[in-house]
Amino acid sequence: MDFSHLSQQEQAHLQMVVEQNQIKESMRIYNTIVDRCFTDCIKDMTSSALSPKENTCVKNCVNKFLKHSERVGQRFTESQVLMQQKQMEEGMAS
Amino acid sequence: MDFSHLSQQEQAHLQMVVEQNQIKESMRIYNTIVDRCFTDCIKDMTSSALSPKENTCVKNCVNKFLKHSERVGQRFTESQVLMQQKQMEEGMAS
Amino acid sequence: MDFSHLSQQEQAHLQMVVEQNQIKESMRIYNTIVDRCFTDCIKDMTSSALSPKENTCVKNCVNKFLKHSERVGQRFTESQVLMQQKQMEEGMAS
Amino acid sequence: MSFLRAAGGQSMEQSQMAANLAMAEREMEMMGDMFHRLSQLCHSKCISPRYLEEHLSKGESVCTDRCVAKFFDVSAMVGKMLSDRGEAMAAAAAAMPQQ
Amino acid sequence: MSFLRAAGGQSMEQSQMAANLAMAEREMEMMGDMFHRLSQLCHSKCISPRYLEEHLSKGESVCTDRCVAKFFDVSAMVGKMLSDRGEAMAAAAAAMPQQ
Amino acid sequence: MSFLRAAGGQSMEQSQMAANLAMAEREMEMMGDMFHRLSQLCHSKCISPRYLEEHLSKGESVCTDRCVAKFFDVSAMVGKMLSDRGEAMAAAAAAMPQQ
Repeated sequence: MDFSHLSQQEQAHLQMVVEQNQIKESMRIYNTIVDRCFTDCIKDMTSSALSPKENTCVKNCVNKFLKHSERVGQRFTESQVLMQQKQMEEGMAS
Repeated sequence: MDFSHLSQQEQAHLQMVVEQNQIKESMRIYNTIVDRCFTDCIKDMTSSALSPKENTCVKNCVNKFLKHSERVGQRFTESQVLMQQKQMEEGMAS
Repeated sequence: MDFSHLSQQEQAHLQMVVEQNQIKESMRIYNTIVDRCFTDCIKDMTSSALSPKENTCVKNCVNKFLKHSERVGQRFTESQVLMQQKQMEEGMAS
Repeated sequence: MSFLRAAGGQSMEQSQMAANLAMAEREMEMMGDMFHRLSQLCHSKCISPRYLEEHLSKGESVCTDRCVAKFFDVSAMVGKMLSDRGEAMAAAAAAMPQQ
Repeated sequence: MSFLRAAGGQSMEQSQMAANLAMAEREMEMMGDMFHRLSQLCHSKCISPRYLEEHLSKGESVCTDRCVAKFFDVSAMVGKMLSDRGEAMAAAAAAMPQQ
Repeated sequence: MSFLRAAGGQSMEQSQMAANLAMAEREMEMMGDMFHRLSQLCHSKCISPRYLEEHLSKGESVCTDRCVAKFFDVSAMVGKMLSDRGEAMAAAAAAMPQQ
């Protein structure tokens, strides 16, 4: 996203909004990870304590989730850049 | 819904809200279709390009989704009308 | 949550927010129950009327859902209390 | 609702108006949410995920009609059960932690 | 928060008050969301979808208790892992319960 | 957007500014939602739920890359179909009850 067309005051305000957004985004990631890893790793309800196996599963699940998100993020950003270039070229051509 | 009890100014404002709502609704439909058709049609990850089969599947999925929504909408509206008539009759009877 | 640090005016406002929250919460519970019980109990689409079996299933589903929520709520509250005690003790110790 | 805010002092009618609008807006939003849930549920119940065809089959169409009817029946039934319990419902809300 | 807006010039105490309220509101909303997710997850794990009975069976009750305990354990574990890494992530974890 | 409200009379530039900001905010939110959906869909398609390992396997990595590419293709395709139907889309919105 390119925000250079915004005024300085707008950018300052946007800064604040961006920060609030990041908190909300972090909360969403946290909740998504807990839901996903709880669903996939907690299968055994014969005890109220996490078994060593469940423990390992959750650890791997969290780490794998973050690595996966990171990779999706890289590809996502690349795609965005490509699309903007394409739009600019089309803008030039017309 | 019957909005005849609202003032003219209220109806003008409501008009604007309705329009914003339609944009949000369109976004929701778009996202729902992409999620549904991606989930149901994209099975093969041996290539990064859509196969002809996936392509056809997505096309059919989108069209079928819209036809289904339309049908649900018709039945939904009929039910609403029926319920309102029933409420009015009950209102009369009492 | 402890709101004793809020002023009286704040607590009055909070009261209102809490009430609005309860309405939203009730709507969420209602929708969640309908979605869950419809999904689990309605299997037969050879008629547009609920069968006696579906009827019983929905009734049990609703009652069981509420009992389950209540139990989760009890455990949830206990956990919160325990955590707060732990935090206070840690606060004392430091 | 910016135009309401612009309108200087809040007279009696104005706050009534604001309340009316807020209710109409909420009603509209609830209708949209309900339609979305209904569509999703009946799609899952009635539409085959193979998509060999772009039209609704006869079976899918009939299924959809019945699905909508049953959805409203279940909604009404759940609504009645919850309002009959009145207090139990309040209890459900009270089970909600920390009010 | 209309009453705050009504209150003419924003004094120091008033903006502090607004911040307090906003935080209390957010906390309440977060609690509600968490309870909703927890209930959904434990319903899926513990309640048989056949509904032959309206009461919780002994097995379902015990399962529910353990499910809640495990949910909090997993939440705490994930929170700790996230706050151990990265600062941006830490903000999220700090906002979370189980501080 | 409290600072906008504070700014007395709404001049032309100020309302333009508010519109710019609102659009930028909405764009940011939409991006976040899209990334979330994309991640969820590709996690379901590519990540084995057994978690024997904390690293992405070669297969999971390649699958993720292709998944993202296909998601954008499907999104573009659906977007084009909906805008080609223009009116049909309006119809879809009109199917929305009672506006």
